[in-house]
Amino acid sequence: MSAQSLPQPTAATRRLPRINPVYVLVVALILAIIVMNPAFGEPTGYMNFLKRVTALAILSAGALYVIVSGGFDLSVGSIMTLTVIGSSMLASNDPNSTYWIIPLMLGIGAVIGLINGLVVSYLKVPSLIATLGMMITLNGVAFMWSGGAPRGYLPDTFRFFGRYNITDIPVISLLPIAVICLVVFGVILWWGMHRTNFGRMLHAVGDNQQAARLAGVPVERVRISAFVVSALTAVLAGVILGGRAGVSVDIGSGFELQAITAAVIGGAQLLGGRGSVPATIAGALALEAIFTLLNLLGLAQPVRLVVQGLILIGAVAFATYQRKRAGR
Amino acid sequence: MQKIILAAAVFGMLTGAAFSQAPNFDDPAEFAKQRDQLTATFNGPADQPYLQYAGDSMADTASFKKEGPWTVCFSNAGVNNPWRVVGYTDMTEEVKLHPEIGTFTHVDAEGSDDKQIADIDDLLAGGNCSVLIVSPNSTAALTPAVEKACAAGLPVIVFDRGVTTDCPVTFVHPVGGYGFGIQAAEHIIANVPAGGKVLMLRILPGVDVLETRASGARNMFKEAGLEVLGEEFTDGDNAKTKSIVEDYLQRGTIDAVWMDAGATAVAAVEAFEDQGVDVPVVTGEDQQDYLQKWRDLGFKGIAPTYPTYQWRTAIIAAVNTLKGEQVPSPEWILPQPAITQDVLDQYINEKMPPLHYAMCGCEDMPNYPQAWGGTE
Amino acid sequence: MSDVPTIEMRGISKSFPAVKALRGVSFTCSKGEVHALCGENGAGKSTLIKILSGVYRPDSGEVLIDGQEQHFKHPQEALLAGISVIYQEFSLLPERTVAQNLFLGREPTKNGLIDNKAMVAETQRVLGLFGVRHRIEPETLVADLDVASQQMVEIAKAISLNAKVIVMDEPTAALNEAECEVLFSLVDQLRASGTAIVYITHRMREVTRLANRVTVIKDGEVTASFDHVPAPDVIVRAMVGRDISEYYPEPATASEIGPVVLSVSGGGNAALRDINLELRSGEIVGFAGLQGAGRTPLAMALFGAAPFTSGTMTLDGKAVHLTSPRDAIRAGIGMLPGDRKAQALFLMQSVRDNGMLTARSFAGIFGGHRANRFTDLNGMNALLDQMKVRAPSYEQEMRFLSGGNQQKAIVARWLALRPKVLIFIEPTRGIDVDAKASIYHLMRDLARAGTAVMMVSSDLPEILGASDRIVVMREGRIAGEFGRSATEAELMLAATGETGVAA
Amino acid sequence: MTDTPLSTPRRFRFERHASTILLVSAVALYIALIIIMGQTRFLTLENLVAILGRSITLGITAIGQTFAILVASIDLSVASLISASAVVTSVVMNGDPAMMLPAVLAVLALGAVVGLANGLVITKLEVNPLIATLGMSLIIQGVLSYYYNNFAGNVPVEFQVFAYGTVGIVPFSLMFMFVLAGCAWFVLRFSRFGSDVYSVGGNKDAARLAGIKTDRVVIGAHVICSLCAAIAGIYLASRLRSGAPWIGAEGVYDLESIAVVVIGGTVLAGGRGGIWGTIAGVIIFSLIDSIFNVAGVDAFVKQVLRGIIIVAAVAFYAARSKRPVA
Repeated sequence: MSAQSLPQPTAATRRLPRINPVYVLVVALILAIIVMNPAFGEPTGYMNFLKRVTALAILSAGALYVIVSGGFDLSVGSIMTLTVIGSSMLASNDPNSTYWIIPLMLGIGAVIGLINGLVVSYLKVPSLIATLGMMITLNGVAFMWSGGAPRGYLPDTFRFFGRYNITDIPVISLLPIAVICLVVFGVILWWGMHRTNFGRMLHAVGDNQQAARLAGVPVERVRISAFVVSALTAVLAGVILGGRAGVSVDIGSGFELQAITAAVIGGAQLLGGRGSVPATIAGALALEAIFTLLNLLGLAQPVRLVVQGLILIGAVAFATYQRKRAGR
Repeated sequence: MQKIILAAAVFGMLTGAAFSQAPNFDDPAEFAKQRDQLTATFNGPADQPYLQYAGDSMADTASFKKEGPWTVCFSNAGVNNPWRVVGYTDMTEEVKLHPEIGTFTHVDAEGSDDKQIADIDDLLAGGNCSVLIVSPNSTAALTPAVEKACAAGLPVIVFDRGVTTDCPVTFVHPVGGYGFGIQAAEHIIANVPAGGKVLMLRILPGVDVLETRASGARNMFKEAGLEVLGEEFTDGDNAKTKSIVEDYLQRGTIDAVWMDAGATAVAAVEAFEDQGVDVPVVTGEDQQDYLQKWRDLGFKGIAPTYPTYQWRTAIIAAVNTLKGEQVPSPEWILPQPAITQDVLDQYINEKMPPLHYAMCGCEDMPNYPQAWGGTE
Repeated sequence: MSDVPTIEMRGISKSFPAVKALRGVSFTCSKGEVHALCGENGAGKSTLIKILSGVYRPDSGEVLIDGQEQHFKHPQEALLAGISVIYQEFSLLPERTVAQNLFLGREPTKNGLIDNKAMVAETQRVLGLFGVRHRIEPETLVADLDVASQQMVEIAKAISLNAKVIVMDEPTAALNEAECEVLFSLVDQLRASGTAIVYITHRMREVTRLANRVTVIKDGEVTASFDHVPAPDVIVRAMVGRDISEYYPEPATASEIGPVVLSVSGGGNAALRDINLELRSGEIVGFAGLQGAGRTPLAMALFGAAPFTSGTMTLDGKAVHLTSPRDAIRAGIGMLPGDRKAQALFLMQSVRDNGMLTARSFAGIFGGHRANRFTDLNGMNALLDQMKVRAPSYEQEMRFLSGGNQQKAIVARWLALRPKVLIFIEPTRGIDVDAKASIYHLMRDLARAGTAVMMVSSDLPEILGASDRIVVMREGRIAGEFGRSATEAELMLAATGETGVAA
Repeated sequence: MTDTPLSTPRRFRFERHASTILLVSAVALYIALIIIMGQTRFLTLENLVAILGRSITLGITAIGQTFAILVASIDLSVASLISASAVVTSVVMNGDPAMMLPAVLAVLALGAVVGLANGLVITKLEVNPLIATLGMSLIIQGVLSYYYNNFAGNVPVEFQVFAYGTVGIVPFSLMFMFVLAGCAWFVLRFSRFGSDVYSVGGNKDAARLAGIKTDRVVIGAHVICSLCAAIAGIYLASRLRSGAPWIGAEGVYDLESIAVVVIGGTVLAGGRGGIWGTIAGVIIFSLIDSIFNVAGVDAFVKQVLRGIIIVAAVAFYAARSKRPVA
């Protein structure tokens, strides 16, 4: 109730720009990988790594919009699946189809995000349930559309974004198109989150929805937009992943939780109000780097799961601890 | 640090109790048997592999003879992967060929044992079934439900994965997992010099038919003196498959990739392509995308199969049972041919979807290829 | 009275990082006495009580119960020691019944199970003490009760504990005259039966009526302590600590009051009836009334958050129909909510982001966040400087600021938009005394610049000191209108409607 | 607290009856469908029992999940705990009837430890329950699949009675589920702990001020939740004759149990709802499955409909709620 119950810093312990631990983590992991496998330090090594992580990084940065606004989006994985399946159905091996398929898929993504947002904002269904329902529905739609198995190939023009490298570049020798996508969309998402009114309003809505409404923030529009951004990035992630890996019916499954994990490792606050796009991308890099490192160590899938679980809990517990220490 | 305590507790509990008997996936007798069956001659019409069978033990089904129209009930583990989709299409098309089948009731357990047991209960309670076909989600778990159905006096046909009871009329399946592993491994051994490096890619551990594929191949590689670089699990995920192959390529050369299933074979091939490395021996399965990639790039491929035509056979077995005809029993073992370079072209059909399984035995059916998603 | 006081607090100090909430406060209360604890909002009374009840732990000093030193780590320990508190903010669970709330955390059990019958019977007995048994059923959900009944349940909850010490933190805030009388006689009874009662209030009438002893706290320190009840003005001087004239700015002169900016006629909705109202530029209008009288709903209706469903509203002479806060803000109305933490603050965002938010909300959604048509970062810095917001940096997160500075930052939010009408709800709740004065001056400066200021407050001295005109509400209606020369008694009469004729 | 609206009259509390309304509509739809399709052979007692018996694993899990959600927490670790419990059950028993009791005790101990760990991480380390239990789920799954990758051990025939034994036509397991639900209802309605669960879920601060040790209540709710999941694992082992490390995940018991609880009218924000709503939710799920089976709905269409039904059912309550949603 009163001012006194708010945590306050003592001037000495609080130094403002404090480096997000996720960046330290990423650097440490990458160094560890290079020590264990010097080939990773060569362009093919780290470029392959970046190429591999692009889909998750873009997806997480988009999912962060919903997290910062105080919700969850469990439907992103199924949107990726739908994108890949839908594109393969529509393409019928015609290289020229890419130019209309990607915009069409983005349009479908926008509609899905809009529905998620409307259901959450106006039907007041908790986002966890709303997007869970959407996830189940979209997986079903993808199956229905394809009849259970992919019915077409993705043309090479479509796979360009996730698969191809520009070669013969000085210094770095090769540059995957996916990495260019990562930089471009990363910057756009960073700009939207951290350099626009929209981004500030997202933070406000996630921080205190009622106060945001009373401060004149168009809460519904902002929340809906967050779901739309998330769905659009899921489509982009789907295009890149589909490009990298080709068609399969469950291509996106599991990505929704990985995206949340990446955001959380990047220091995002679940239930809203805090989160950073660069740190989330770093979180995605860290996650993938951990997996790579575990593979190098010859540790099997079960250990990966345990490590992922411990890191997830540890990251949040650490953030809570740090915040509390800063507060008192 | 509660987590550590917990982890310790769980570890303790599990290790303390770890006197389990893992199912035996390394059975030399079965290995030898399947190796022989691969090359054996099968009974039945030569151009209809789905009617062929090994051995001559038959069951008399006169007691199940029934006048049509019948209600054929099918409890399906799921249609959650392309192999099952193709197989299920085979099955529904086969049903159309038998006018005596009045109703075909299909319940889908969506990959859950628990649900499939409930589904069978539902069918027994109200399904009015003349015959029950079960494609079990897992062997041990579905056994009680199948026994219950047998006890209710229904003729039961099981296919794909079996059950541990012999109460069903028959268990329809191709030669088996060892056979699959053998075909792929033999091809690699024949095409890679001694000491060559083989990467084994598997979908996931624990699935019986996949474990035997790996076990068969592993033994043969050891005997042939090939070096197995590693056995990695891909979860059937293209992206992960590609990453694994890329990582291994970064660390050295690969002379062959052995795969326990073909769905991600193309991703493995692409990993070589994208690194600008010549594609070595990569085994696969009878999916169109792999067959076409194999033809286009001209690497040394082979496609062992786990034929989807067994789904047709299950219906045929059910129909024969209800007609009171003889049915191969207790097992109806179907041939399991591999697609080799010599016959590659006859299995490629560019009008079919990428994950269409070429060994579907369905080309002679009226709705081919539209029903399988192909174009005229 | 026994020699050993039931509660004794010695030299209690407590600071929160930016605020020294209590400095060496000592306080005792014995069996069978009512000790009034007086002080303005934010003086530190609530903190002291929370230390007594185990919510906070003191930085230094000691708490003795019946002469035994105690170190409460959890409210439960204080409860077990016999201390029961009626908190100012309700601690009822709306989705549970009256009986369940009354016995929250200490349900009577029989054979290990909750004894519902006993619970209902005891609830009826306790409610009977108030004579409200007919009004409040033990099995009713608290959410279905009106505010006054909820307050009664809150009081009943504390009394049913049969505690040695009962602390009442402004228990009459939502009660009408008759209900107050019931409460007073109940206090008398409790005193007679030997309970030690700490009674927190700033209403002199209640002090005179009930107290045996009086202690006044100001700015976290005891400024006066009496073993008798002194004259009200003595207490008030100790509470305020300076002349009223310094504390509140000069009222508006006749020439400063301009034309009608906002008017409502026949306004009504679920919580309001027959609202006829005019707000003029340059004028501060205070809205008094009991809790639940409809002041906040009126503010919310003017602000479009809980719109009028009947009647008409005009702004600058033009009819307006506001259905959302955005409508209202676009039309030139601003509001500072009463429950700042729940309704106004973005604790994880920077001070500057908090200030910029409304301006950003009305600029292009994908526009750069540094500048918009209302203000830019420098402009906001200037406004925050002008408000004298004390923060190490405006990049500092809001949660690290004191209540007064938070409130000023929110005022800056509205100043950037230069609203025609600005509504303050409980503007000084939880704010220290110095900051209070600056808030009053700020309101006055705004009025002088032509803004129509509406102030909803439960603090009558504040209403009387800071307003040019006073509107009293009761049961969703406007019950009277007074000039600034009205007395507290007149306002109370109008607010409770018990005796006399409402103006 | 500032002014709130004037006294509100006692009104029909829609939320209290919504789960009943949903249940009745599902039953009506089922019967109507059967009659329209002329499949009246489904209208038998046996079939009713078969329907009710469809979702016993889900039901037992959801009873526990109700406790977690009522204290404003959530548990995503139930699915992997079910797998772990089933495996431990069948491995410890390993066909030996003498080991039945030790196995059950071991599994219950495992459940208690997992619940305790969940509760401690949530209350003491203040980790968001979603993350805490998701992390726990990964840890359990990892440890489990480190040791086992297939069906392991087996359950003696004597123990299969739990899943397959019947009294008349009613299976023991179905009776067990209802008894468990009855106990849960009893605890929530008549015990101090039950009352505390609602209080802590409704308003943690108020509960603390009233002297309730809120951390203990949250931990207790998680222990109950995990115990129920452990029991569900035991049941599943009995039903499947063995346990495998994937059976929890393949049944999606984590998300389905949450969906069922929410459809049953328990609010995700905590403090409101109850066991019978959850049971209604479970029955609704079983009915939907049966309706799909009767109507012969294609598996993929089924999935689409199921997703829509979950959202629609929750919207049915939530759209009227004034509370902000997350």
